[in-house]
Amino acid sequence: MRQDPLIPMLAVVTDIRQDTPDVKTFRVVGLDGKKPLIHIPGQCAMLSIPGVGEALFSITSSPTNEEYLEFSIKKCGCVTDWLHAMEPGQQVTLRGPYGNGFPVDTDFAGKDLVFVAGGIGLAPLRSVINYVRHFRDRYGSVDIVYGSRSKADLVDYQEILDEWCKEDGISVHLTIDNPQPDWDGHVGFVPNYVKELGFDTGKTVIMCGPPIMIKFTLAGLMEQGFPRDNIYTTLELRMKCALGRCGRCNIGDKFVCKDGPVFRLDQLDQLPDEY
Amino acid sequence: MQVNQEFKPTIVAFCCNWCSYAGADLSGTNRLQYPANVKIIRIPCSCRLNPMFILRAFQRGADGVILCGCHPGDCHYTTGNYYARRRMTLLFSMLDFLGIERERTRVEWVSAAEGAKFAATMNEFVETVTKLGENKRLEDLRCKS
Amino acid sequence: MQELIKAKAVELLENGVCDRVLGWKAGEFFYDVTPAVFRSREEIEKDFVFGPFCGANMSKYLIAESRKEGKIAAFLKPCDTYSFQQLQKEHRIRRENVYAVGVQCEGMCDIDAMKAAGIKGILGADGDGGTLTVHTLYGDKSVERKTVLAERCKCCKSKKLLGCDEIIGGQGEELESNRFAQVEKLEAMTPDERFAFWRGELSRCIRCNACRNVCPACSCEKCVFDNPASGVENKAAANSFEENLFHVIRAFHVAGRCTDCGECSRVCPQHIPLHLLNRKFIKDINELYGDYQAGADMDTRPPLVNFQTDDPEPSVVHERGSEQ
Amino acid sequence: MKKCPVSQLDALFASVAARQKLYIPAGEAKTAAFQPWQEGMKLTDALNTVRSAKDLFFPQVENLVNFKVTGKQIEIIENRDPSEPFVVFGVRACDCRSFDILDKVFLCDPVDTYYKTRRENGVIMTLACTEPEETCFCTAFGIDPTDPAGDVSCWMDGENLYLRANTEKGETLLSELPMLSDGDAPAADKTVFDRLPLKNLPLDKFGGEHMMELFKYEKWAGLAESCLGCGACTFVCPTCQCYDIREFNTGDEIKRFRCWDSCMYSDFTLMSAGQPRPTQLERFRQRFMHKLVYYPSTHDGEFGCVGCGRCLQKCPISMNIVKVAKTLGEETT
Repeated sequence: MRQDPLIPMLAVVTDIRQDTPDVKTFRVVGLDGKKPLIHIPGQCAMLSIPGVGEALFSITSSPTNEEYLEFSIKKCGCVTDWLHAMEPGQQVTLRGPYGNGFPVDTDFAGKDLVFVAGGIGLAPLRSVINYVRHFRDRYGSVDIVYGSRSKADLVDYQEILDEWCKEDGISVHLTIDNPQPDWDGHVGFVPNYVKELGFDTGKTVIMCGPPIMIKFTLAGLMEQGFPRDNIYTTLELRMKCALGRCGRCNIGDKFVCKDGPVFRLDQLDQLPDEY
Repeated sequence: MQVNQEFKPTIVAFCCNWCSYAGADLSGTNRLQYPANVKIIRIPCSCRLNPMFILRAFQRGADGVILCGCHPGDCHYTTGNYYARRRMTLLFSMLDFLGIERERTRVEWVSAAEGAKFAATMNEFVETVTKLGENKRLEDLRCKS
Repeated sequence: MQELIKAKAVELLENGVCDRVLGWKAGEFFYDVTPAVFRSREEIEKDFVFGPFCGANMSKYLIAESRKEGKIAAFLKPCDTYSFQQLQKEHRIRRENVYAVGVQCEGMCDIDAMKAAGIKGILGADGDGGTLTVHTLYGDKSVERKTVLAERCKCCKSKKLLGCDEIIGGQGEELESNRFAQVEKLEAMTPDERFAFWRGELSRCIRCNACRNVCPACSCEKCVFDNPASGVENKAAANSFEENLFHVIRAFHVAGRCTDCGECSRVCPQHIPLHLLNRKFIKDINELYGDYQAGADMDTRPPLVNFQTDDPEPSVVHERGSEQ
Repeated sequence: MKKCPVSQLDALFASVAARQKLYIPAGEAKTAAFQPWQEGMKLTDALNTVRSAKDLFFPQVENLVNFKVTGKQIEIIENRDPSEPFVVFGVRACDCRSFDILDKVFLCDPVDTYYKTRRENGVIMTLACTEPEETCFCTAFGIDPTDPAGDVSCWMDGENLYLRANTEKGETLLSELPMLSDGDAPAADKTVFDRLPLKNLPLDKFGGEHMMELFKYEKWAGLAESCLGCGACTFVCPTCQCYDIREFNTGDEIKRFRCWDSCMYSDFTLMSAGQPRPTQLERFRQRFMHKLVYYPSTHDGEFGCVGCGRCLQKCPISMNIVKVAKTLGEETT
């Protein structure tokens, strides 16, 4: 059998956790029970259910987790509907990892990091955050700003409370869009909250979330004087091959699947705004 | 085309809920024999039969497709079968035009009371299609392996 | 003719009758004209053309154009006007946003017919009347105009201009045509021969969807063949079945609405005679349910949303065949 | 260089076909295609086939892999279409160049083994052009149509077919053909190529360095306005390589296959989250930017077009890369 990058391997979903009403986190291991692939934070993998479809998801677990991969997936289409309906023990196919990932060991090293996430946008960042926590001494201060529509929509809320919030040197800033009775934290949209928090402009910003959040957060950061070459974000477009060949995920001459999904803002400035 | 003695055609019968589906039921309760290789698909009215359904039945391995509906004038929805009649006439003519055996498709009007007619129609249709042999001209090879 | 049309286009724009004009734009050669919207006298004077290669049916563009703000003037050939009326009948065109100018047509030429006649490297052509002088990379050649007419124009059904606000070049009338001749020829073949014929033709299909996208009758917002939920969505014919399915169903979906404008065959990069499928439906409709010409009027019920209690039974297809 | 009398062409084809499958451009001029050679088959009169030679290496549909799903279990069954050695004769210089372009896409890491296997199995015999069409503009991309590349280059005049092996594969093929004798082709007459109307296509305004400027150019709207959004140009193009991966459920198993796709289609980039190229303008622009800007930007300035002229002949509304290049080229100066 000659392997081709388009032929996937088999994997099995061992555990499914309901994070929010429309987000579930899937734990995936190879058929041998081990972690099926090695990745860098921010990279993605193609998951598929034969007969339903194939789609690209970012890997939410940290590379430092040596037992399994995790994917946090929001229910929003054909493949994700099916994933949400399935039970543990289900086999899926997997190929990857794809993309460039975050420069965790190069550009980020020694820097003060600010993570800004909205909704399911936490998924790709969770991998980086846990990586950074694991190698805590390699990085400066860590701030995490995370917002969602409501308390119930905060992905990984338990992990955030139990682990991130309790760790020294990590400040977690949670916010929800509208006030609700059992919430005593911050209320308001992420862009405004980031502005209020007034981070030092020397910090490296890593952002992921809905386009509208990115747009306004960016405007705020620009106002405060953050340099564009110190802001990172991750993009998503429709993909079929994830190898830079099927031709649909390019933005200008860059392919999101191969040259991305992580882009620095000054890199995006060089590209047409077709995303 | 070689006629295989052992060949048992797959027949898909689209039956209107209000008449021929009941007719099929009646032929069953009356212990009338018709071949087991007739697969009945119930539709709300003969007019519901999208031409695509017929083609896709052939794709998925049918050797003959028959539509059974209420007699003209007796449609539960007054006029549905009149429209179906025109559509099927044109579709069958087109299939014939493409060189696909015209005997593989048929329309028959069967009322809820005509259990005997249903069984007789099916027997006769199965016989016709058996003579024609396997559907080769509208097959999808991917479904045959 | 071209000068008349250009002058009319400028006049309509400058009198404020419309704010843009749908016409044909000159290309690199004399034959590769592109449908285009003109917005100024300068644009019209520079690029507007009307000639023997303006075959594109303009009515399809009016679906989108008539929904835009303002009024558009469109120059429509006789067959375009049939589609124009049919689309109005289906409420696809906002008539009030269109100023329709009918232009008479002498039949459009087909560059591929010239090439098929062995003329290579065509740079230009001139001459009026019956003979064209074709300038090529390899010297001048002369060719009879009627031999290089588009297939559909060789058996033109009508030169009548319908439902226009204004007419250039005469109202025109319906013609006696033998457009069903080839359908009849196929009908006279045995099923095996017909099957072989259509396999030979349809197996060339590359599923580029040009026939569908150009067809004025294919005006669905979302085609069933593009709908992932339909179960028949496909990008390429992976099997001969899918070739048949696509073309039969497409022809069926436009049956009773197809005006026989012949655009499907004109645009087919593989020269599949797709119009024969549509003509077969038209011929059957005429024979079984009485003569009907889609787009010819604004009020008769299309044959597939109509019926007579004494319509022939579908078995007519079987019986008719056995007589042969 | 070898030669073979034209009268012996059939014997030559028969000899090649006796060893492996042979494809030649055949059929009526309007519908010419590369077809498996059979006794009595003649070369087409057409300069070029409707579909390019890329089909033989990157077919419109090909099986990738099958799956069998039982309960929660999935079984992966390799079912790639077998590939056997073959020879394709009569590839023009333009189509031959398209393989350089496709190779850079499919053979870079990670290698596409489906394409690679066919490339390894295929021997390309090119045929020099003597009578170009008015739509030809390969010379604008530095291609010499009278001296095509490929494993074996061929020239044909009224009397003889001349053959020159350029690669080891080509040498092997020629060494197996008994009817060849030594002989040199007469010098090609290139004058007709100087008369080609599109030979001076302005291309110096394109390439990666002008990306943003060209992307924002407002003339795109006018160019794209009558585009029908069909895929004719992409499917006849020798260098278009976008594909889709789809599945077909036979009821018994699931066949995952790859098929050509077109950036001109409205659902090409459609996602549940939205559509980055919402109108035909963006899709149209993507296609031509890819050929003239994005591809050169990532491949040392080489354009993603070979000037075969197919899109000029096949576009239903006669909008094509030449018109785009001329419109954009003249205005950005």
